[in-house]
Amino acid sequence: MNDIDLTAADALLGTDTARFRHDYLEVRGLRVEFDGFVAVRDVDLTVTQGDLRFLIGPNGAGKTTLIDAVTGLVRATGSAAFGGTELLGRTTHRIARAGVGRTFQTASVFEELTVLQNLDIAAGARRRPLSLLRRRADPPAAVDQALETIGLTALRDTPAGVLAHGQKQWLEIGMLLVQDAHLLLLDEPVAGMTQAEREETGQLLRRIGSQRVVVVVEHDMEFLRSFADSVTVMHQGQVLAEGTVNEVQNDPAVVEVYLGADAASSDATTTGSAEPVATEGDHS
Amino acid sequence: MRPRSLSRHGVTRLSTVSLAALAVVALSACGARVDSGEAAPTAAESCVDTSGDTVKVGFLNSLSGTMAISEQTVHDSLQLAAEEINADGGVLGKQLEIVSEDGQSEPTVFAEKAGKLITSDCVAAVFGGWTSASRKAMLPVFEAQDSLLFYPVQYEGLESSPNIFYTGATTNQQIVPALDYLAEQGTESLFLVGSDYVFPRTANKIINAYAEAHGIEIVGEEYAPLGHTDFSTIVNKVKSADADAVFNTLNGDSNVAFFKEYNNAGMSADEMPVVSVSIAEEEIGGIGVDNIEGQLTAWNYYQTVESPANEAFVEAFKAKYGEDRPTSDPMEAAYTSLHLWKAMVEKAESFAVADVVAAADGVTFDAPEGQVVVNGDNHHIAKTALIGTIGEDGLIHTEWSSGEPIEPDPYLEGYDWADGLS
Amino acid sequence: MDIIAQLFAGLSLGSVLLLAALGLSLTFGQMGVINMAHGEFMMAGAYTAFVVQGVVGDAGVSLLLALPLGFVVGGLLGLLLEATLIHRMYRRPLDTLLVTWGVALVLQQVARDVFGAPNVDVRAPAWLSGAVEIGGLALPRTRLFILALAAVCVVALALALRATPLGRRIRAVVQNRDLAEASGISSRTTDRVTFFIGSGLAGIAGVALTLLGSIGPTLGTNYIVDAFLVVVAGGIGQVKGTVIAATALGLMQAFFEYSTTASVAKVLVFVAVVAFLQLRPQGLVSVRTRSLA
Amino acid sequence: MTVLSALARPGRTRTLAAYGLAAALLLLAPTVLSPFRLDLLAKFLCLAMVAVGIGLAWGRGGLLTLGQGVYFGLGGYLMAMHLKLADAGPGGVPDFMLLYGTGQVPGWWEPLRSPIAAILLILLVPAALAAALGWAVFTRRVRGAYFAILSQALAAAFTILLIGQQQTTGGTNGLNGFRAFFGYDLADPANRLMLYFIAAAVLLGMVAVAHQLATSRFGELLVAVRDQEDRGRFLGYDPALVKVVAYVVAAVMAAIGGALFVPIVGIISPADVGVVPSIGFLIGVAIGGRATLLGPVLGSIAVSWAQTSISEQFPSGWIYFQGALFILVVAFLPGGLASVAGVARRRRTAERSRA
Repeated sequence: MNDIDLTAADALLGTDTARFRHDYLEVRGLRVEFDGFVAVRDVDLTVTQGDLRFLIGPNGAGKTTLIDAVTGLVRATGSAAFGGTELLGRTTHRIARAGVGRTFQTASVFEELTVLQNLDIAAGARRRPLSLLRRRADPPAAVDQALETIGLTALRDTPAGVLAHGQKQWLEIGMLLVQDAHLLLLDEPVAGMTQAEREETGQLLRRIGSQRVVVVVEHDMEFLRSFADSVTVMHQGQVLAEGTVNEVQNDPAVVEVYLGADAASSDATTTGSAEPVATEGDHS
Repeated sequence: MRPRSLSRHGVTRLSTVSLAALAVVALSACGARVDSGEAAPTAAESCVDTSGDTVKVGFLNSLSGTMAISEQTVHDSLQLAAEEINADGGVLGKQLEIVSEDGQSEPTVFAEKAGKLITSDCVAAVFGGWTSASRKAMLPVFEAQDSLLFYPVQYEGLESSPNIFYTGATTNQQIVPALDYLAEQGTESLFLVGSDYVFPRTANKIINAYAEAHGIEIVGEEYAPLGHTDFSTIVNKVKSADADAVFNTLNGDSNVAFFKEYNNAGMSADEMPVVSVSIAEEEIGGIGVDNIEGQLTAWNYYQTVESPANEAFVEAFKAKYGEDRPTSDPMEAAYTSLHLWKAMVEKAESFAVADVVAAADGVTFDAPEGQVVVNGDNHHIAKTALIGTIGEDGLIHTEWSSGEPIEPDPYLEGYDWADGLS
Repeated sequence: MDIIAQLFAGLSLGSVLLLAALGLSLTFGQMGVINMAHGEFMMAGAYTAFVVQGVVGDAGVSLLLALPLGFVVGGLLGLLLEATLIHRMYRRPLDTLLVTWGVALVLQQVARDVFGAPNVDVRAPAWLSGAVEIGGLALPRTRLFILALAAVCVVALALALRATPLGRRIRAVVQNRDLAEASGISSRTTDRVTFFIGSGLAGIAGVALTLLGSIGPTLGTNYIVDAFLVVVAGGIGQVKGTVIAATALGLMQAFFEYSTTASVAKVLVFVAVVAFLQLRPQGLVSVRTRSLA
Repeated sequence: MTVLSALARPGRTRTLAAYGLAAALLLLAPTVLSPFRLDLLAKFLCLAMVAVGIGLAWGRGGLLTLGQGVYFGLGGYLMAMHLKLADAGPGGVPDFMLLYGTGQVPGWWEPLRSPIAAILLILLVPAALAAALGWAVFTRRVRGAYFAILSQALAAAFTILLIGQQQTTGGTNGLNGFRAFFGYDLADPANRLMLYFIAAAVLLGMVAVAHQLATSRFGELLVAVRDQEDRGRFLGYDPALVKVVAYVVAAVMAAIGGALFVPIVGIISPADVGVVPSIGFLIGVAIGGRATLLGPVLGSIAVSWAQTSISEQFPSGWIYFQGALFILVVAFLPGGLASVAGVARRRRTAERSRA
């Protein structure tokens, strides 16, 4: 098994002091409706660089819908700004070009392309159209650094489809890094990983979080306790509580609606991403 | 070879080289220009082989695709004619050897297969084609290769190729007599319904000119795309126009849908008769006798025509293909076309195209429809026009006849009212 | 008066399109792609009517017999297609389209070889000939019958999908195959039953079409493109969308055709569907999902 | 270039060899084929041009286009209109318009009198239509079966329009009876040979273009967008744009194929451009291997050849054969015959490495 290489990650992330503490995600009054059903209502959320934020809540709480709204996948009202740029109302690819990257519950990589090609594409959204018509000469430096970071250098010419589950998720994170995303929205990044992989992933996320704005949706409470700087709890489309792990764990409201169901939801995480991909509001 | 040399530009370089090579070859292969005054080499010499006991002829009909319904019947009667001729000693003592090709209901395929029959199979003549499109597609091939086509279907006229013999009716042998009949019956208004293609549009142009000259009012003119199956709107229009008669140039499946709708809307032959020019005996079964009984058709032959030649033809056809198979005008015209070719060849005593064409004028054949005569000028044949009524037996019975064969006039030059049509 | 006649013509055409598209939308939802052989299942239904009439003789009795038999024949053909080919291909929807096209070609040629290339005739029963006169307006009885038949099919299908446990499972699969599978619903039985019903409806449509048009090997191809457009415009998963789309397309064709020509009307209907899909890319009625596929 | 990356593309040598072999065969074909068979081969090459474009759009881009006949037809009709006008001479009126039309050349025909304008329009009109339609549907994320059906309806509408405008398009008859191709007499065998070589060169050129596109970053992006459209979008690409480019390239290739088809075959009619021929274009691509470089070309030529020779023997046999090909190849061999070769090769390589 190849390992995460944190030194390479540092080289890739750089220490852009000019940006320090200037990037932040600011969500205000966000509301998402599906055919009359309100999936997310009046959500306010502020996440700054250096604050590795975890987003938790029971199934159907609106966590993924919130990410969908910020990345333009579903229509929403209210405001979601990153680095002073309003994201709502833009098309998804323009939001991505504004420096927003995300992962999905099930790893979403280009399975027929090699690891190298995956990263090269991720690095290339700002390429000039004509350069696309040429064959790749040597991959950009960032791609090599990303390969080192996610420990897939030896597998760079392997089709992504044959990678192990955890490796795919790492590849997806690597793609966000070469994409030069400054806001990373990660949907259950450690689902299905072994304990050792979780540990490594956590370390990497912490390192990324120091240089980027990172929001992680996660069910695994132990993972959360180990790596979260702060936690936002969602319930029925609303923010229920926000604070450090300790604060949230001791919040009576959270204990009542969420941690009471803790046992059930950690069962779910052990079976992988068991949350159905269906509409949260589909009561038909 | 090291991988390197093959790597980046290898394919591009090779393709450049091969493209350049081909371009050079292409240019060096240039032949005559039409504007340079150089004489283009004439078409390849005919490769027809008449040295043996047999001579090849080609049958080119759609045996697959949408037109197979109609063209299969023509193919069958051509086969019958060939068998009869061979049994009778062949043509100039040579047995006919049939090369059969499928036109697949596509004009492009007709053109391709015509080329194959002429240049690869070296047939002495080709028999077939049905749609105007297939004939138009084949025409340049036959002219370029200077070969012969016998085309057995009534058509829209305005054509007379030196390389084609037209054994079906042209417009003055079918449409004009049908209009004469309607005028005789006191028809004062007509509604025109047709499929959206060449024959109906040209026919309706002629009908409009005729109507104007004879004081008949055209109260409506509707076209349906080929294969159209919903005629409620068109029938609504026909019904509210309340014409004395309907002139129908619909083709194929559309006739079924049209007549079912026509009947269901409560209209009948007594009330508003429909004259059809593309419905022959073999289509009546598919439309349903109930739906079309009493309606009129215009052709030059019906299975019920009374003549010794027709009795023999119908009997032979049924003996070969079954009692339930009717005979129809295009089948008769195809049957006649092979016999006419035999008569021309024997008159010319040669299979060569130029000799056959030169001998064609005045050649006669005692066809099932009556005696037909070839017009050497326009390559059509003189035919008697017949208006028929569809009976409950599913056959068509002659209602009116032009009495004598009508000389073919594909450009309607003998009709004053048709000036400026072409 | 003319407007009312055209309104009826449009509704009637809509009911024909609906019969052709109803089963198609069911199988479309289930397998995620349009079954190009659906038109040939209609053809099979039409030939069933022909064969039944040949055996029974009486036009009225044979029509009433042919409707359920056409359903069974169409359904069995669908079942066979599902069991031999489609079930291997649920993950490759676009390929299914090509495979079913191949099946359509073969079925057409089989019909040609079995029944002959020329059209055959199915007589309409006496009680369906002629028209009902209402206030000077003649409504052909066959058209009324088909309108009623379409309504019966829609109601029966909607009830079956809503009220029976199997129907609910079918709806679950049609609306979201992945979710249904994750919930353990999608058994082979559900797939097969869906296909049987969808293709059976094509058979019924074929029987009904014998009252209106030609019965020949290419019967299906005459209707299939229009039926596709209905399904695409109507959206997946709900009978409602198909009903509205079929009615709308029928009315549009009838009124465009009345004011222009049949050819222009067809082109205009196509333009209207493309424009409509600009507004609602997933069709009229779509079940919103968060799925990323 | 490292050994590792050379190993990653073991296909390069083979591609090159296959390309060279194809070029050599095309160059030598005239020496062994009769003029009739050579004309047929030239026609097959034109159809193969459509297949190259479909290989790119469908094989690489996942865009199942059931309406390539439209672009083939646009190219073909534009060329045919030019040839008709050229035959009629300056200010002349094409023969069929005298017969069926008003006897006047409609205004929208006039630009095609100029050979240069004709060539430009043959390239630009299909490109513009494909760009407009592609942009409209892909930005609205119409995809999969919806796109396939829309493209098919487009083909249906196109033929209805062509047939309905008999006075200006020749209706069901189409356009035919051309005498000359840019001044060269079409009856002269030397000129027919020239046309064959032009078709061969254009096809090879298209294959080279398709190869370059497929192996470039654009080609990788196309595959990426095909398999994970949303992932591409979240990386900042506009998938609609990527698809539109592939669709336009495929359309232009089909149009060029159509334009060369006209002088070679001598006719273009609605029956060559409708729903059925549009689907027919796909079968060769599917059989040869949709995602490979030469697969679509070879598959298309093989299918055309089979159609001609099988239908010469058994008319209805061809329909069964074509249907069976669709069913068997697509259902059981989605990679086409190329994938059979691929499997065999991998097995050989595996054995060799074990030895």
